Amino acid sequence: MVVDIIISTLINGSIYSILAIGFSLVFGVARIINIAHTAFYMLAAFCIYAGTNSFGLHPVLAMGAAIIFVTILGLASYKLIIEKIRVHPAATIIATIALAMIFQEIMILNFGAEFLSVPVLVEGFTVVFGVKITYQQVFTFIFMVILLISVWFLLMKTKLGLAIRATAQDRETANLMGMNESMIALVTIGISVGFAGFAGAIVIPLTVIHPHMWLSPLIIMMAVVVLGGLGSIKGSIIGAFIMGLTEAIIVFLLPMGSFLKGSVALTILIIVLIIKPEGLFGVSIEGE
Amino acid sequence: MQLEVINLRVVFNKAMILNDINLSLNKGELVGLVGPNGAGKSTALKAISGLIAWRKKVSKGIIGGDITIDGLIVFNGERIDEMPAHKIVSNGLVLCPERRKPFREMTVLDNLLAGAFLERKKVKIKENLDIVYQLFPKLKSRTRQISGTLSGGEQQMLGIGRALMSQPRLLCIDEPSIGLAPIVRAEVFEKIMEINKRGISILLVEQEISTVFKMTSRNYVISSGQIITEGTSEKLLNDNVIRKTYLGM
Amino acid sequence: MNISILRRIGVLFLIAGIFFSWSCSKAGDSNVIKIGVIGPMQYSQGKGHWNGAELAMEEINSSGGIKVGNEMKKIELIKADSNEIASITDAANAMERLITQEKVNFVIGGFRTEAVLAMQDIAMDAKTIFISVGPASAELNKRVKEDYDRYEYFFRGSPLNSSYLVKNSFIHLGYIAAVLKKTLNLPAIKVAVVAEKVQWVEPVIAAAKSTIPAMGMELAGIWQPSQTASDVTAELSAIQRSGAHIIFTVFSSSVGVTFVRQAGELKIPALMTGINVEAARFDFWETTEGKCEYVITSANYLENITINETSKKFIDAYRKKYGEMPSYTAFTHSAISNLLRTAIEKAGTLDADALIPILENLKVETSSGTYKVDENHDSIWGPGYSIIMAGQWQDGSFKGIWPNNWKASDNAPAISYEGVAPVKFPPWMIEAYQ
Amino acid sequence: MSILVYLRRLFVTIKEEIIILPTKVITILFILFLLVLPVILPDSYLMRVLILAAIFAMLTASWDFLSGFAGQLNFGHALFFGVGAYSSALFNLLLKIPPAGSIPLSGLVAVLAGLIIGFPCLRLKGIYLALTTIAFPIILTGVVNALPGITGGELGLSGLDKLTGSRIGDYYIVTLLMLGSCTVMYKLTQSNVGIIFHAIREDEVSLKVSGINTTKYKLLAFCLSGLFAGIAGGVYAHFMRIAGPSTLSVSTSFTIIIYAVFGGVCTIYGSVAAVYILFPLMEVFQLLPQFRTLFFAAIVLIILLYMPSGFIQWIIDKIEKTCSRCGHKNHALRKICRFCERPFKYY
Repeated sequence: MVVDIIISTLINGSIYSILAIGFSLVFGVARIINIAHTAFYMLAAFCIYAGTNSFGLHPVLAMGAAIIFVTILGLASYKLIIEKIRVHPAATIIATIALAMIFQEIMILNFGAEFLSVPVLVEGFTVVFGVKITYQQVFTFIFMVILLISVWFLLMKTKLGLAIRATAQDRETANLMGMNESMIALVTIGISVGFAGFAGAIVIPLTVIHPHMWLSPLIIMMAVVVLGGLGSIKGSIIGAFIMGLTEAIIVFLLPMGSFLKGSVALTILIIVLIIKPEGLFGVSIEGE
Repeated sequence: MQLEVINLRVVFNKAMILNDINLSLNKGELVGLVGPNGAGKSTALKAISGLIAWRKKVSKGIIGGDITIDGLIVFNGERIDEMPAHKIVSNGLVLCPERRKPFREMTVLDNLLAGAFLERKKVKIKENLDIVYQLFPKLKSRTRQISGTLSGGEQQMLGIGRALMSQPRLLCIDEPSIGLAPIVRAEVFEKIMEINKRGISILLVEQEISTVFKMTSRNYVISSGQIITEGTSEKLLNDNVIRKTYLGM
Repeated sequence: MNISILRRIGVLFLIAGIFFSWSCSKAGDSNVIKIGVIGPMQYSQGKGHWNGAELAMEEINSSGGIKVGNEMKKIELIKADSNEIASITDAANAMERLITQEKVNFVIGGFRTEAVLAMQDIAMDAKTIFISVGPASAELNKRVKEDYDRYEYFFRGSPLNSSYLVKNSFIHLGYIAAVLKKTLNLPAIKVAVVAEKVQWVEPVIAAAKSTIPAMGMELAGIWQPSQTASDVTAELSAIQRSGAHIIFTVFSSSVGVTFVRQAGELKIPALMTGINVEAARFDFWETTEGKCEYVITSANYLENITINETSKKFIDAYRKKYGEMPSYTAFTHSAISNLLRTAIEKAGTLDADALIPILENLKVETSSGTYKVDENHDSIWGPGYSIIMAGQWQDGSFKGIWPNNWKASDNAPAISYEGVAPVKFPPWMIEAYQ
Repeated sequence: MSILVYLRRLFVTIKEEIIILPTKVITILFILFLLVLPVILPDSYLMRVLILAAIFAMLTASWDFLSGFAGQLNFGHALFFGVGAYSSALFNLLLKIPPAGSIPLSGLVAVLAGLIIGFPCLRLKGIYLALTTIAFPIILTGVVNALPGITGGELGLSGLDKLTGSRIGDYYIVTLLMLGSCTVMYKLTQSNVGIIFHAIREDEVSLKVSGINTTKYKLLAFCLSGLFAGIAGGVYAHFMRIAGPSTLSVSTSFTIIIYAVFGGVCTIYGSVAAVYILFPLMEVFQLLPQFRTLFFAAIVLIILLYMPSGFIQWIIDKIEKTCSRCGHKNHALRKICRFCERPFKYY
């Protein structure tokens, strides 16, 4: 039981954290609440589907193509739409909602609203401490760890990372250091959307693709980010694992109530926020 | 003439913050910009360093104010009033902002490196770092400390040091003495003099007039968004009206 | 200047008024029978509604139409996208539009129960016959019993109501358990119940708690993931831990796909049976990348089983026209060409009040068996009427495995449909228990 | 005699106060249009669309009241709507209270909901508030699903009493209710309370410093907004005769915000106008159902990009201008202000 809970937490937590980091990064650097974040995740899934089914690409190739395509699309939608209105948080939220809706509708027009799927990279499963996990999940976990390490490297060891961190903390002062704030925002959006695409690519072979699949991870992802503190990457990772743990505990200890896992996770979020309004590791953005 | 500001005007919504400001600064000079609270000193610095234009870009929106900025700012013979802030930095005009604003969650070293963002040569960065450490030995001992935990004086030194890392030709310093103990203040002012002696021009905004006037070659007195007068420290101190009305001495 | 602005505004309102009055006063054409087909047209369910109805219309119109009294009337279908999965408001508006704008004689379709409840009221207000094809909730027909004078215009077309569905799938469970016990020599069978969290499932769970022990099996546990869960590996490992031989599923949405897919990937040594609406779709093999092998679910239309001539003809025609097996919402075909057509021809009129007694007493062969309604206007389940078959995914095709010598009671004759196939067990399951 | 005096006074008011301002003319004409329409064109479908438009107009205006004026960005406004719908359904079904009682009561329950979520939300600001409020209706949906015995689960509660029994009756009740409540909200925002709301939005700290209990006012905003949204929910439940989980859905919350942004945030009238434009427009777009949502989303983006203060506000700016000296409004074609005679020129 305990092993089950731990493994389930690790796998779900790593997926949530990859989604949450991207979302959090964009908020931190550019103060953009990107509701369309998981819509890019959905788009990546459809790209892989189209790639493997219509163009007959190898799944790995299709994954790569999907991530690149989604990143480009993310950059374009930032340049064309979000950058012009990002100044007001409400406007950005609404614009990104609209974007997500547009993506969803285009996918419905193209692929219909049916459930689709793509093949897994490696079929089968392995047994870890008596718990069956699919190779795809092992894969997912390993990729997530690699990605998390590379994010850490990017942020802590490179000049770009320095600029991203500086901008996330104080946009005005970062500007005074010669950091081109809008350029950094663009790069961050690219990274973030790339992550969303990556998460989509790695997760969807185990589940179903449909145009509304962006909504439920969106809610969980936002809960994770708010819980960990907006803009804090450390917070996002910890928040993701807290949420993953909560869900796993509910599934294993309260099987009849496993549908409640979303609600319970959100309730935890609200309790934390009441005690600590800026989340666990949030940067205070009151000054702006 | 290194810096020349001609008819600079800044309006927030409908409130005129700066009304036709004119000022200039020669290479190597240490010039003071003094005046009472809310006179528009900080706004002037922000306008010069491009932050107002940036803010203007950022703050219009569904429910947002309106900012108008008007006038001419020339730095080293180049117009910078329509330049984005990060370009102005690369031209050599660097602002050390009010209340220091360190990147609170980053280490001292990271803060300094952030200042050197535009410099690509590692050797040069190292050189600059040594200069800063030489100037502020305290920072060297705290390289790995998170800057949010530094004391006010150390943060101010970090702020100035970080600005120096950007290799300024003109350094604008906004109220360096604010919230500091008198001894620390004196140290900070001393360092500013030292920087000036290294050939970097300085535009200093301060309320601590008595100290500033001892350092500067010329001063501008600003009140209610207008430049009231300018001149050397002695000249201003000798003018009774100015002294009593605007300098409060 | 004021006057000119005023005048412009006046003209604008005038144009708006004219436009509205034009759009609101489409005269009904009395020479055709207008049937509204309502459903989520962007989704596969709505497509099923429409395809079935379209097929019926083509067949009837090409044969000259329906005889109403002395004249032959052709059918005209009006498509209404209810968008009910996203918005109940839209669904109700679509129903209102069908009835008051398009002035349809009959409405068929519907899918999400919450929406159908709202649509039902509108149809009843307008005294228009509404045959539901899609929702399984018994709630809809309870209303007929409670307030007959108001709700008499509502009939259940397909599927059977959820309590019959469940009853029937427990019979499937019993059959499979018996075969399993015999094949693998198991002393006792453990059953895990996995149901998505929706309201109609509540009675199923209550029933499972009492029925499964009563059937001589052990209940290993009950899990209820959310309808849109995208990861059920936690549930699956808990189920495997519980040592269940059979997983009794109750799924109507995407979680059904995810569950099957991940169970197949993990090779959980248990056989799935029960209700999994998505698993009965013709393209489920592709959707799960073949991981649905050995999954059993209730089904309305199966390739290898012939219920009756009507069903065979319908499936053939449907496959010829659309190149796929019909989904259960394609019962709109039978609703038109069997129910409405027979009733109208008998009554000789399109008048709803004259048609109701005929529909109430109608006993007619449809594509899913013999259709007859009880006093709730709910279609009757049982031997001799409609029953729900079970199909198993075997090697890429969905094969009917039940009814196979089914006796409703000890003395009743055994029922077997033509072409039924034997149940197969996953090799990893056989391995695990031998 | 006195009647004549009153008539004359009325005539003068119309001539001096109303006819000279296009927005006022449009408002009056719009209200007249709403009131007269069923008499000219008693089409039940059209009335249905307008009834629903009125309900959503109320709901959107209540969002604007809370989020636009008081600045408490609420991204889960469907909570109030759903609470209103469910509570009036429960009052009606369990306690057999007729709509005339259950709707106001549901408003009160929504006020309570406003208080319950208002308290924890007092400490949150801006984005945190927005993201937290999204969570509330989702949690309530979870509760609804967990208690199918009371709430009917995902089927909702159906079989509620009809609002009045006739479509025209429904129409007038809902329309008048909408006009009334929106007027109340508008007047409130123009009063001192409105000024305090403005101040809370702009700079809460300095308001606190000047001795105003902002907590009280923020809770007031939550409660009042909840009241009107709850009433809208109650009316919706009785009109549709069903209260289901769809009233709590994320898309309900988002749609309201989109309406409000289309009309212009912080206006109340903008929200009402936006719903009356967009809701029927979406019905017309039933002709091309597959492009409906796409079209809806595209409109939103265009509005945000090119008319950041909202479509209605954009139109008003085109037909009216405000004198910079005395602050009075004039129609756009005037050369000088009608009060202080200051010429309209570029400053």
